[in-house]
Amino acid sequence: MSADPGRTRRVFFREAICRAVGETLDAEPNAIVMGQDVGAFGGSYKEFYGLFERFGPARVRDTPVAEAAMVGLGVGAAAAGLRTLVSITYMDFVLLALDPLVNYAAKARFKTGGQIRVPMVVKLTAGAKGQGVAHSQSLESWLVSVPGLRVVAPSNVADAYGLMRSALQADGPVVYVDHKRLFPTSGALDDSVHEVPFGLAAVCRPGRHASIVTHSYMVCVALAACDQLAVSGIDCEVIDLRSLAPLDLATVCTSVSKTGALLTLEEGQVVCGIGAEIACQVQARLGPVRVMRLGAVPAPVSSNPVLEAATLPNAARVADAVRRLLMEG
Amino acid sequence: MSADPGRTRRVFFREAICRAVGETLDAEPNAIVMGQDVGAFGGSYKEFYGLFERFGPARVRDTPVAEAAMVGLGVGAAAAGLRTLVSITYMDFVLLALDPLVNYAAKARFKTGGQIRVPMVVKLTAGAKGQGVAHSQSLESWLVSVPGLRVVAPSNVADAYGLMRSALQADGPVVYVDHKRLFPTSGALDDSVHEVPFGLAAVCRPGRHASIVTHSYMVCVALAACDQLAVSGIDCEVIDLRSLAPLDLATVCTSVSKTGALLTLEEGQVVCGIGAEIACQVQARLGPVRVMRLGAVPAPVSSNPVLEAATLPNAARVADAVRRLLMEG
Amino acid sequence: MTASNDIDALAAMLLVRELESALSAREDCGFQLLSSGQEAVAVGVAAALLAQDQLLCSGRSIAPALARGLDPGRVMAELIGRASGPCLGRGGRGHLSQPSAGFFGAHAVVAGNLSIAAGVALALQARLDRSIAVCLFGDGACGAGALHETMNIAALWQLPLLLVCDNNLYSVSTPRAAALAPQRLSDLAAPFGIKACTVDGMDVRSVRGAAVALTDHVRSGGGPAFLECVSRRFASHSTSARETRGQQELAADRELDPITRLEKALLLEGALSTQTALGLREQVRARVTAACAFAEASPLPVPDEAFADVG
Amino acid sequence: MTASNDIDALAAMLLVRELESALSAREDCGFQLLSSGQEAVAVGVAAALLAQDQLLCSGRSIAPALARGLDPGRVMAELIGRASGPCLGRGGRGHLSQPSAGFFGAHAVVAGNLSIAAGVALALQARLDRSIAVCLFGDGACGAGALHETMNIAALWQLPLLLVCDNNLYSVSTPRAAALAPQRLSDLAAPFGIKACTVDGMDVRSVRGAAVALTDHVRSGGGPAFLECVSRRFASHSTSARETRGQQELAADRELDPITRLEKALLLEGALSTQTALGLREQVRARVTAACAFAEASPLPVPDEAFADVG
Ligand SMILES: Cc1ncc(C[n+]2csc(CCOP(=O)(O)OP(=O)(O)O)c2C)c(N)n1
Ligand SMILES: Cc1ncc(C[n+]2csc(CCOP(=O)(O)OP(=O)(O)O)c2C)c(N)n1
Ligand SMILES: [Mg+2]
Ligand SMILES: [Mg+2]
Repeated sequence: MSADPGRTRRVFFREAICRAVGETLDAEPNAIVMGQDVGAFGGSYKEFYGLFERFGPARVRDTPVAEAAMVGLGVGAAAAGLRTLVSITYMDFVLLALDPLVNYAAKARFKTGGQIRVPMVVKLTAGAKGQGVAHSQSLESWLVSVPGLRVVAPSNVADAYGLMRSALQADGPVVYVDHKRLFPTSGALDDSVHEVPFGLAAVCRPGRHASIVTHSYMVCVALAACDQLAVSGIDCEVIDLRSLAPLDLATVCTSVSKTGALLTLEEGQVVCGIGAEIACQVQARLGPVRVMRLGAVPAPVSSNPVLEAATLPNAARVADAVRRLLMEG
Repeated sequence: MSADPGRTRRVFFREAICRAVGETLDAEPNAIVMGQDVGAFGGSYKEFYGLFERFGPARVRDTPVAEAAMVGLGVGAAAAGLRTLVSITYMDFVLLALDPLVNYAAKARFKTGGQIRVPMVVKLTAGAKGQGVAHSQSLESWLVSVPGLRVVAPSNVADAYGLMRSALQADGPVVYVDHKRLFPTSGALDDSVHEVPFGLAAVCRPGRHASIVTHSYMVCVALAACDQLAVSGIDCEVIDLRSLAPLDLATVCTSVSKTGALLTLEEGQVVCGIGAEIACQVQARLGPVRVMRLGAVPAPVSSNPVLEAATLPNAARVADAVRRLLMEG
Repeated sequence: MTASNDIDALAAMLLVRELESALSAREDCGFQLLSSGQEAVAVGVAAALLAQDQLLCSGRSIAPALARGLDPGRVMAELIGRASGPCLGRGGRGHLSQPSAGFFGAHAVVAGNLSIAAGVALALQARLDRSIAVCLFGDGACGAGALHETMNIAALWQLPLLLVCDNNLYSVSTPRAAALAPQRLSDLAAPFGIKACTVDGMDVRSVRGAAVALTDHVRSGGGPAFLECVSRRFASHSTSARETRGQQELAADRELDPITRLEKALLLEGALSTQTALGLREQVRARVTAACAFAEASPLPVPDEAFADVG
Repeated sequence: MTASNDIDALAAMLLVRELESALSAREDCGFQLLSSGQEAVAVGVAAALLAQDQLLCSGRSIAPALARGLDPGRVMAELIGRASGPCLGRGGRGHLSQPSAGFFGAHAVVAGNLSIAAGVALALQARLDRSIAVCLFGDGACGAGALHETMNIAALWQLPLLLVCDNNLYSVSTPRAAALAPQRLSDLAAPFGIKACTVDGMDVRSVRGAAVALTDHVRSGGGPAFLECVSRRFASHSTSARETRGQQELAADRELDPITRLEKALLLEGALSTQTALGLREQVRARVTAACAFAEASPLPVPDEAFADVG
């Protein structure tokens, strides 16, 4: 894609990521990408397609299946002067790489008295799409609780681009969470080079009766639920957090003060989840409001279509939760 | 220790653990213990002292420094018929072993349609005691959110014994969390063989004005805070959760309905923490109550005594939080 | 090895090939990881196992499951998500399992089953019935630290564990040479004093011969062993993955087809007649048709099962 | 190597020994991981490094830090938690670091620094100034999968990385033979085609000789190398850990003292006089006294620093 500011094109989610990464590799000679099948193959979702041809094997590096070392190398390289993007196909496999990420990267700047910084992005694909118990988890809440890590999770093409741009400019480790079900989506992206700053949520749909606070693919689910609810005259506001750490509490609170009702929605587990944190922070600031949390049921996510569907939030469940929330009040 | 039911002795925390493990090894010929320096050395805190001599190297196994394989072997052995206890010195290092624990053990029973069960205990030592950024973390909230894992965390000698007994009888994976600062403590333990069931919290101190809900070493901190508060006429109830998954919401709610004020206290991070979960569940059941959460500040925990102390909850901070909580109301 | 073993092997390989082609013709089962081309590895290894042994494998698990003797109908049911699968349709692709049949099962995390298999071996060692655990994994798993940790402990504890690397020369799109430094993957076993060898994974007789020798070694208390089988996968990484290899490479690979190879050899050796060969294919096709019918007649699980057996 | 190198090495080893004994006499600094007995490894390796190289190590980091030329006063300050340490007293024991001095630093997770060091090597490789990364780790780390993953990638990518295993024969209480199957730990490098050797880690000249040869290899683009140094630790695992070895073993270990050994050799060879030797010890003692004074004069960090540099 050659730039043509002002012009807007329809692009796939993967193209938005690819453009942001490509621009960074162009602008920063010391930036590199590492991951399984990110080279000639172009990434599991083609989200790195063409980068290998443009920047060569030294800067777009295929790695062995060794998530721990991939992140460890990314951390070390970033700490020693390269800007690194490490791609891990599924979020489940970051479990193999938490030692370098949490025990080293997140703490390096603090523990060295500011001598070392780790400008690294770890890109993880969360969510379920028929891939079974060890390829479907959404573990954002874990990473959000680690001091020193920033966590972002786009729900659409523009944010996929803008958040990746920001992530690749950060001076500390960033976890960039995308989602299997977002890759088939497309959306408008203008040709200007622009960042989406961290810590800024977006109001994707204004509404009066309840605030649905969510992120990543669940934004699409929330919007679909709003359509269903609108039919029965219920008008919900949808807040897309975009950045989970730092969290934009102000935007959430503005919405909840207006609607008086909060539904938190996430694809991961509810227990100790993002929703719990938001519910607590909102109430600490606003006082008691009607709150409900929705997320996966407490069970593994099977690849079985019947069971997967039974496990995860969908538009009907979200709509139902909103109705119950409003009835309670 | 030879049994003498009815008789009560004062034992150290480590002795309580050791007795429960020893009794299990005695009763179950297919039970084994694995871990670094658990053999002749008897464990980092002597919590396995004497077992190697009693049960030999095939059942009390020293392992290499390979946390991932240690847990993987523990899982496989448990799934194939042994009862295994895997000891990982510090909770920080479980980050190396989350793949077998979360991606396999927690899901095995579900994914095999009940064919495989994993009667394994993973013992982890949490908390800070001057050991620095990568040896001081309390990550219970992560494990609590994994469907299929049970998580317990004793705060005293009797529970250390009774929860270990229960853990070693469970038919699925259990994470047993002890704490560096509990090892020097001692307490009364009677000679009877008895379990502390999962999912049952304890009221350690009755009180009227506020409920402090906590676990592990923070129970001691909470009790010390209560002593300080009592001087100024504030009378707090302390709930020791003991079992974090399953959670005993009933006991917590009974207490909070009585006092009307809830302080959640944990040594780990507040964000997406145990406290957030409890606050949400309590309010979902009881409606709005005064709530405050206290935990570590959002920063790594240095080994530096000044900084470590600045990072963690202590009695003064707990007392202060209770005062603020009650003032708000 | 006798000719009857060879004919069993041929039938087993045909069964895998036939079931997989029935499977890939379906559109209702998501993507699948096929073993086509690599049948000789699972079949050759399984031929060396006894009933009390346990086989574990990677997500590429159809050949291992069938080679271990699981019922094709139930395997098919599991793969298409039906309740009569051994895992009640919950495990599905990548997580086939039936320990009662000596198939502890698949685990879809690359290298994730290695230490689990060592644990199974530890449990079997305690049994003293000379049973062993066998873990099949891909070349991709050889880049993972799990292999190192597992080999070290297995060697130290002399575990009855046979590690079998089904080296199909690729991890998704990444050629083995771009991902793994060792000359031969079986060289990885050497530092640990683990007995190892590399064989042609397209020749079921070679695989079986080596598997018999190494299982004997493991079974008799000699400690773990490592077998590398160099194979070729005929399809792309999964039924939904892009193919990256050129036509020429794929054609050359097909020349090595382990089924044709064994069949030709048996015909040449007079151990098989064209007639019998055709009959065998017919039988296998009938088994697969029956398996598909069985699977399709089986219901999907009910949604409430999403909560079952979590504890 | 010239005698002046030897005398520098002697001084460097004495500095470690002396600073550590001053440290262990204190009661205000928590437990510490001492290098006493193992000085020759860090000193011998550091002698082969250039200013632009980066050294990383395990939690047993006092000898590596001092050998790399960090100021003893600042090192002491860091170890006793004072603000004038290079990490401002926040890293402390197990996390010493000063990248500007070529000491990327310590990391207290066993094997945790291996892949980090490979990443540093990757960054250095891009620089084209022939600088290299060196990672020191214990025998304990050789059981961890991180070593395997790191060696494989380092070999594949021909990273300028020297791996140095300071094999003191124990991981806490566990004898190396009970934790690690390989005959020699340097054998672990062989499958990856990584140049490797094992030397007597109690002889600083042997260490230095091997380190020079291997750093030359790495520096000239030959890819990674692996050096095993067999050493003895004189104290227990940490200043708070129980000693598990018998008096006899400890006494035999002390016979191998790398400091006495080098000193004796130099006296014998006439490269050092008793006078100069005594003078050297005097100088070192004075440096350590000054270092302690500097450290003690430094303030503790203020509590608010608990929040600093987290982002
Ligand atoms: C830990 C982990 N990382 C990445 C993946 C994604 N993945 C699934 S199969 C596969 C290729 C594995 O290659 P190999 O081990 O050679 O097995 P093959 O597919 O060739 O049978 C990868 C990378 C995974 N399942 N697990
Ligand atoms: C991953 C991990 N597991 C366990 C520990 C606890 N631990 C600290 S030092 C040590 C011994 C390491 O032995 P070795 O690598 O030989 O180094 P040495 O202490 O002998 O210098 C252990 C097990 C740790 N720090 N990290
Ligand atoms: Mg392969
Ligand atoms: Mg050692």
